[in-house]
Parts: sequence; C-alpha cells; structure tokens
Amino acid sequence: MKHSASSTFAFLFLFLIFTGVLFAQDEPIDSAMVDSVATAVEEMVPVNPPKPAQLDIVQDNPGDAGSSIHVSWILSPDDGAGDNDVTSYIIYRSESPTGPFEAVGSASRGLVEFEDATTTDGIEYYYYVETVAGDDSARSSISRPIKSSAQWFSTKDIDTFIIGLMISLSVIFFIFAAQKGKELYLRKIAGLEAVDEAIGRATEMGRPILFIPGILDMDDVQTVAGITILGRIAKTIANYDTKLNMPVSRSIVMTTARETVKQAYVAAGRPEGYSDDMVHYLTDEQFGYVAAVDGIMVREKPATCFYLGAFFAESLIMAETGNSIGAIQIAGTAMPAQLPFFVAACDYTLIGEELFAASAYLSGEPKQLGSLKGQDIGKMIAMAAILIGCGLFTVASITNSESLLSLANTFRSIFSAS
Amino acid sequence: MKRTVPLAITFIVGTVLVLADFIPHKPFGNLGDDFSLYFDIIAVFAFLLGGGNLIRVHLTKINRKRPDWQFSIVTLVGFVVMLAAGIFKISNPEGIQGDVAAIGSLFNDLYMYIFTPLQASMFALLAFFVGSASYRAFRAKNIEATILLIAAFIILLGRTPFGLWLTEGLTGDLAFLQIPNLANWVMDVPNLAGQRAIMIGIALGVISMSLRVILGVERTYLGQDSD
Amino acid sequence: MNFDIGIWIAAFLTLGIMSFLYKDNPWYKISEAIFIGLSAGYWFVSLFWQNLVSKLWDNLWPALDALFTRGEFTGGLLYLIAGILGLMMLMRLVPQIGWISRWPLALVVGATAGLQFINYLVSNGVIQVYNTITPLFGPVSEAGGIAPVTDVWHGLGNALILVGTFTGLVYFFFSKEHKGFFGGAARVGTWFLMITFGASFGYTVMSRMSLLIGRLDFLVNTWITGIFT
Amino acid sequence: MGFWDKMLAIDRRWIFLFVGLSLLIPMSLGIETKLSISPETAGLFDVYENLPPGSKVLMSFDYDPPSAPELQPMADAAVKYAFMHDLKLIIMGLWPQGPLQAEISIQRALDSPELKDKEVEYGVDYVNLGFQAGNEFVIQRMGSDFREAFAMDIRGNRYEDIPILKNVKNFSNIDFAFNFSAGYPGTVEWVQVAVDRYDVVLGAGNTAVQAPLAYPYLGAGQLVGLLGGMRGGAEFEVATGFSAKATVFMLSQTFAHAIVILFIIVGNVAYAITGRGKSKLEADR
Repeated sequence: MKHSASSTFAFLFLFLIFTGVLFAQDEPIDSAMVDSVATAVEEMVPVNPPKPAQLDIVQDNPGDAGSSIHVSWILSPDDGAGDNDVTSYIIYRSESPTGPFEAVGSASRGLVEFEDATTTDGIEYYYYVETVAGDDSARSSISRPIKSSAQWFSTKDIDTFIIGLMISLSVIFFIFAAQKGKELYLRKIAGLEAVDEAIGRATEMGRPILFIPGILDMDDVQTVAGITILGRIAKTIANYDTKLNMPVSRSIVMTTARETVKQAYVAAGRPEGYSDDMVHYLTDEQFGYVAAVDGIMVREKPATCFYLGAFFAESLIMAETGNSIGAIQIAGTAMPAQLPFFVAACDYTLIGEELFAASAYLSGEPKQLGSLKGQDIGKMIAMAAILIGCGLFTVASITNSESLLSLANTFRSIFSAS
Repeated sequence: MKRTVPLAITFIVGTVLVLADFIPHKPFGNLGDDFSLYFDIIAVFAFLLGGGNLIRVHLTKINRKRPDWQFSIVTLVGFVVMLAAGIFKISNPEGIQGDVAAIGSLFNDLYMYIFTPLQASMFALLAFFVGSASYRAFRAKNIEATILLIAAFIILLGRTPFGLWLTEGLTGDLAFLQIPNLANWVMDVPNLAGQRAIMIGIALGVISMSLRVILGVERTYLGQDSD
Repeated sequence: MNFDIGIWIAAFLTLGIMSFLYKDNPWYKISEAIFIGLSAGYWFVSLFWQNLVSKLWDNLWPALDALFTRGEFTGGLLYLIAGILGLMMLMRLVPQIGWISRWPLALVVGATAGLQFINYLVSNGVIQVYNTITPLFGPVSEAGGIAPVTDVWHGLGNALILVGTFTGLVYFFFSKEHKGFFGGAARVGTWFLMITFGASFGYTVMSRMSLLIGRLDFLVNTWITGIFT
Repeated sequence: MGFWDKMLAIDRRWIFLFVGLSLLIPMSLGIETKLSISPETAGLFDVYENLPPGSKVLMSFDYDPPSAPELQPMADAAVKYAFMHDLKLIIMGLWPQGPLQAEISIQRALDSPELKDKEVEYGVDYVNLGFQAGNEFVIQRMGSDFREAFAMDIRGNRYEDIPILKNVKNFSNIDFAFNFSAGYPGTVEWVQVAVDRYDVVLGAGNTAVQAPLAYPYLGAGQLVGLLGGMRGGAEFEVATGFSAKATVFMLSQTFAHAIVILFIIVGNVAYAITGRGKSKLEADR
C-alpha cells in the first residue's frame, strides 16, 4: 500500500495520539480464568505496542493421546481494527515461570487458539502469548503451570459412541431374536432373486461364470462384502457344477477367495470339484487388470458376470464389454460415483447398502437375516433425527425463539462427530 | 484350532479396533495406523503367492501349448524384466543407493514409455464406452428410466454451449430455467439428497456386516471345518 | 532410452489397446500381455521398496541391532510380529500347515471390520445426518454455522433434500413390504436415486472425453507430426 | 427389419467410430473455440497476474499421467507464464508421478519460442523438490520448515545449496501456491492444512470430476480461484495469452458432448418407434 506524503503524516499523527491514549490507560485486564504467577518482564519500551491479547484458557487438550496443550486467548482490542492492527500472535512456552521462554507456534490475527502438540506429558509448562503488530509487540501475562496427559476416553466422541452403540445393540438384539425363531419379513431384492437363474443360465449354456471382487484389497469392507457373497454364490455354482473363473487384482484377496470357494465346494458336498485355478492373480494395477479381464471376457465368453466389491473407473469398461458378449450381469458396489455406470450397463445392480446385505439374504440363515432388521432400526434413527432436527430449526425460525434455536443447535451438535 | 483361533482373532481384533477409536490413550490411540502398517507388510509377503501364481499359470500355459501360449512368454518376460530393473536398480544413474524411479533408470524408462501409455490408453477407452452405454442404456422404458434420462440430459446440456443457446431467452424471473442453472440445481438439490440416502444406507450396511463378521455370524471367508 | 523409440513404442501400444474396440486380435493380446507382466512387476517393486524395505526392514533392523548389541528392547521389535504374520501367509505353500495362513487373514478381516465400522459410522452416517439438518423456512441466525434460508426457493430446495434423503432411506428398508404409503415413499425414493445416477453419469462424461482427447493428441500431435518433421 | 430396428440393434463399433471421429476431426481442424472466462478462472488469474516479479510461487503437482490430459494444459500455461514474468517456481508433488509431470511442463515452456531468448536457470529461477510420501502430513511438516519435508531436490542437490531456496523457510516465504490435483491428496488437503493453518494464498486446478468437491472452498474464500477440467485449462490458457492445447481441444469436447446427446436422442427415438427392449433373461425364455 502506498500513501502520499500528507496522508502518511496524518497517519503518524493519529498514531501518536493513539499511543498516548494507550499509555494513559491502566494495566491490561487480566483474564479471570488465568492465575497469573508473574508478569512478563519489560525489556524495552516499544515504540507503539498494540494492546496485548490476554490468555483465556490454557489446559490439557481433553480426550486426546497426550503431548498436547490447548492455549486460547481473548483477542487484542486492536485485532482487526484501528491503525495499530494486529498482524499475528506468537505463543511462548517455558518450563519455568521465569524463563527462558521459547516460541512454540504462531497464529494469524483473528484466531483465538493454538494447540501446542510438542509437549512432554507430565512436565509443567508456562505460557504467554505475544501480540504482534508490525514491528511492535506486547505480551500477555504468564499462565499458571499446566501439564499434558493422555486420557482413557475421548469425551468429545461420546455422541458418536452412543449412536454406534444403539445401532450395534439393535443389530445384535435382532440377531438373537431371529435365532430364537422370531419370524421376519424381508422384501425381495431383484438382483439377488436373479442369482440362481443367472447361474443356471451359465450351466445350460455350458459357459463359465466370471466373478470380479472389485479392485481393492481385503482392507476395504466392500471387498469383504464381495467375498462373503462369493461364499454363497460358489455353493450354488458347486451344486450346478458350473465353471467359475475369478481373476483378482490383490494377492490377499486371492488367498481369501480360495479359502472361501473351497469351503463352499466342501459344504456343497463336492470337494473334488474345487481347484485353486478357479481363483487366479493378474496384476495389482487397475487398468492392467481391466485389460486382462476384458481379454478373458471376449475369449471365454462367460454367460454370467458378477461385479461385487469396490470399483472405480474400470466399472464401465468391464460392464460394457460384458454386455457386448451378451452376459447376464449382476453388479453391486458402494462407490456412489460408479453406481450409475453399473445401473446403465448391467442387468441388476445392488445399490450401496444392498451389497452389504446380500450375503445375509443369500444365506437364508435366521441369524444373518436378523441383522438386516437391526439395520432398519438404524435407518429409523437417522430418519427420525433428520425430521426432528429440521422441524426444530424450522419452528425456531418461524417463531424466532432463541431457546428453541439453541435446542435445535444442541440437537444437531449430537451428530457433529467431533 | 484351525477355525476357533481365527474366529477368536477376528472377534478380539475387531472389537478392540472399534473401541480403540474412543480411547486416545496409548497404545489404543494409534492402533488403526499400526494395523495399516501391518497390513502393508503382510501384503508384500502375500504378493509372493500372487506373483507366484501368475508365473505358474503362464508357465503351465506355455508348457501345455494352450491357445495363445506365445503371449504368456511376453507376460513373463515383462514381469521378470520389470522386477529385475526395479530390484537391482539397473542403469540407475544414482547407483544402488538412488531412488528406484530415478530419471534415466531402466525402471523409469519402462514406466514412462510402456506402462504409462498403456495405462492412459486403457483409461481412454472409457470415452468410447460412455458413448455406447448412453446410446443403449438411457431409454425411456418406464418412469424411473425416464427420470434418469432427463437428469443426465440436463447435466449434459448444462455443460456445453448448447444449453445456454437454447435457453438464453429466459431472463429475469425465469432465469433459473436456463439449462446451466437448472443443471447446477439438479446437482445441488435432488442429486445431493439421493447421495445422502445412499451414503447413510451404506454406513448402516457396513456396520451391520462388520458386526456379523466380528461376532462370527458371517464366517464363509475362513475356509472349511475339517478338524 | 532414446526418446523417439519411446514414442514409437508408446504409439504402438496405444493403438494396440484401441484395436480392442474393433475386436480381440493379436495386437491387443500382445499389448495386454506386456501390460500384465510389466505392471505386476512394477507393483512388486513398489511393494518391495516401500513396504518391505522402508516399513519393515528400516524399523526392524535398528531394533534387532539394539537387542543383540545392547540388549535393549525397543518398540521396533513389534515389527517382528508383522513379519511373522507375513510369513504365516506363506504357509499356504505347505499344504499340511496351510491353515496357519487363516490367522493373518482373520486378523485382516477383523481389523477391516473394526476400522471401517467406525469410519463409515462417522463419515457416511453421522455427518450426513448432521448436514441434512437445516431449517426449511428462514431466517435463522447464523448460529451453528447454518446458512440462513434466503428465499422461498432456497427453503423449497432444503425441503426437497429432506424429502429425498428420507424417502431414499425408506427405499432401503429391508424388513417392510413396499406397499401402501410406505411403498409410495419408497417409489419416490427411487426417483431421487435415479436423478443421482443420471446426474453423476452426465457429470462424468466430460472428464472421460478429456482422457481420450489426451491420447488422440499424443497420436496426432506427438507421434504422427513427429514422423513428418 | 426397418430402419429403426436396425438403428436399435446397431453394432456398437459404429458408435465407437462416431465418438472417435467427433473428437479427432475438430482436433485436427485446430480451431480455437471462443471462450468466456468464468469467474473462478478470472479470480485465479487476477492474483497470479498481480504477483510482482521475483515472487515465490509454490506449485504442487498432485496427479499422475492418466489425468494429464485434463491438468497438463493448465500446468503448462502456469509454468510458462511464471518463466515469462520472472516468478520463481518451487515445484513439488504429493503424488509420486507429479514432479515428473512438472518436468514435462518445464521442458515445454523452455522449448517455446517466447522463452527462447530468456535465461531460465535451474536452482535460481526454479527448482523441483520432487515427490514426498506422507500426503497431508507433508504439507504440515512444510508448515514449520520446508527442509523437514524435502532434504534434497529431485536432482540430488541439498536444500541449503539451492540459491532460490536461500530465504525460503516455510509458507510465510511463499507468495502464492498453485495446486494441480486429481484426487487425494490434493486440493482439499492443501486447503485444510496450508490455507486454514498457515494462511497460504492458494489457487487450484482440478479434474472435472474433482472440481465440485472444491467449490465450497471457493465460496468461502479459501481458494482464490479454481480451474475445472480441460475447460478450466482452456480458460486459463486464454487468460495467460498462451492459447495452446486445451483451447483447441474445447471444440472436440463440445462435439463429444453433442454426440453423446445425439446418441441418447436417437436411441430413444428408435426405442419409442419400435417399442422394444427386453432383458436378456426374458429374451431367453
């Protein structure tokens, strides 16, 4: 910024007056929350110090793994206003109230807090914050001693914990209820109704079945879902004595899938029908894998293709190639961006939640089905929360009631997850 | 032993990791990171199984002169050359201490001139498949399909100059009907609602499935009971 | 490698992959074969240096060194467990004790279930509910970081998001038959899902076309132009 | 079989041909589409343009070759503009292949006729720090000291020996940061760490798929501007005055969109007229 000579002069003049007013005032207000044990030693009278920010709360960071102290302050009155605008705050720390203090971090103007994440648990620290305005600065008083420590429960996550617990308990409750013989109604899912028929078709046509468990490893829950469905499907395949071809892109998936398919063949009473060659590794590389799968499709012409797991851009390449060879295609993924491509190119698509429910559906075991009923309770909780929350805010807005608004905000904050 | 121990491991590990998220104190606080480290290490060992399988499949193919066995030779050569180039850092200008992908190394050359074009070409095939899928799949068969079609159409038009040309005349109060504005609205409102329903559903699906796995209700992946 | 040869190879492979669109042929097969072999090798090399050397060896070696030279037990020794789990995976190669590999598998699956339980609960579940809670009718003061509802259209938009999320969830209900009012709501839910799918599809088209433009650019402007200059 | 029946059962290879031609022909014509510059692009260029000579610009290349068609044009323009206007470039990548993509942009800029007579020296006018693993934690480490994240540049020179980095300790010595991102880690992480914690002035270029995720940051002022996909790249080329690839490609983009729209229309007309479309299971019976 450039000032002409006259405005610079006027600027300096105002500055001088301002400084005079500042020095005429008493000591800066001490924060009520901080027991100051000493005040910073004045080293030099600065030309034009800003009003210092004052420490507000200095405490161990709650609900963390230790090694962190939370420092907050009340903004300097000069922050964001006046000619002596604050540029930044610097946070100083020492193991003794008399120093030496060292800078542990800074925050730009307008900010009121800082996490000092470099503390050693159990040591007492003293803090002060320095308010900087250009070349000038002013210090706050020094905090009382504070120690950091690790906690055994993350108090800030208690809402999430309770929500998770409620959903878990309803799932577990219905698992047990179903096990005791409680009748459950479950709606039909078209994609799963078609599984037997699709496998039967491959059998009649004498062509193989292709199973793609996505391109992620076993550390993705969608892959786990795909493998559990494989367990059910493989049993039917074993019964029909159809050929299964399962190329995979991860070695751990290969190992797990082999266990799963082998188990299914044993359970179907046909252990001799199983061979390790059914599940084979191609490459970890996304597009290399697709190139190879496309090749397998056009050469072996599978009658049925299953795509169940985590998919990215390759979804459409595979589904379109599968379509071109006239295969029945059943897909399922929880990747929102890929669902449209499966919906467009496949005969049946399991959308998100349906993928995770599929193995329970196919198993037909009461225990498994019960868990789905528990999931529905979770949905009810979510739906009720949305309705109540929106209702509270809307009514608060119409009535302009402060108390309703704070109630609405409190309700909403249950779901803030932090 | 063969089945009970794995079930116990799943139960203990799963439960501890769920709870660990709420326990900041050591050693629970960073168990999740520890696991991903362990997973990465297990994955290297597992690769020996996968890579071994790749070699075995192609050797069998060559041995038995199955159809296209010649291409199996290409695959094996490619695999071995890349492996050697990377592990022994062949022609790496910085020597064995240098970065494996240093510019000028054989590994990097293979990557730049062979791997990358293959990867990009395969990715580019998508453009063709987007064309064929839109020709075939977006047909007004019923109400649902028609809605899908209209939504796709609005977004497509909204991202080209045609959208604006067609509806430029709509100004003032009707400006919201201009196709680019309509496209933004579709993205921000109904699309968002659908996304949220899917996401919340997925969350519940994952929770329920995880519980089935942790509690041992779902155990197909653990293999046979033979003891 | 000579740059020009590199370009010729790249062009050869690019056209090989694209020839698949016409039909399967030896040119595609050879490109595919190279791709599989090379990329599997590439991944193993990456895993070898990044995971085995950087993560396992670089952590374990100093710990073992400390143990044997100074008799100190350090945290790095925990990596020994990871190494042992990895070796257990390899036990599959010996049929008699192949079942041991189920232990690391059980660990992987259990840990995945545990970790993703929390991840999805928070980022897919709770946060989405949080974001959906808004006033349908303004003005609400900015408290809590919610944008105030500026006009009727904004409010209607919020209401539509509420309806869409709600009915979409109704669609996913497993234990209730889609009949009557419930069935109607589920039907509306599918409409919202269809809009989502249509919109995502339309949105992605541009990105996908750009990829092909990039490849064609290489063929036309780098390779062919290069031949004639 | 009538015309529409044939259209309905058309061999998909005709469609592939149409897609290919609709991209190839406009591209070979080399026509530059007239573009209006969107406010997101204008906002970014405005800041970039007003950087005084000698300003230090940090560029993070967070993408790999498959996304290059969308991001390379904007990166090319940004690098070339920087060299032309004496901005000092500090290049890095959170993706392993990112710094190599940067080298491509640098080479293209140095080979361009406009820069023929200009002396651009490595280490003085620009430096490539290479890739560093660790995603957002790299940005965080850079917040205190760049040297903690990058001990050496891509050519193996030590950080302290590189003249351009002499007075660069952390983000406070950076005048502008530019991020080209195709996913994670990318713009979101740069905003959350560099902008929110260290007050970096940030502009971003994203793929078309990623861009919607970054829009909220634009509205909140955490990004000064955003270049979305190939179109964003084209607009940036127009803004910088280096009309190059993306500008020419915009016509192809538009044609491709048109042809997809056309496919949908023709497909529906054929479907409506013939009234067919059975699923394969039904057809089998």
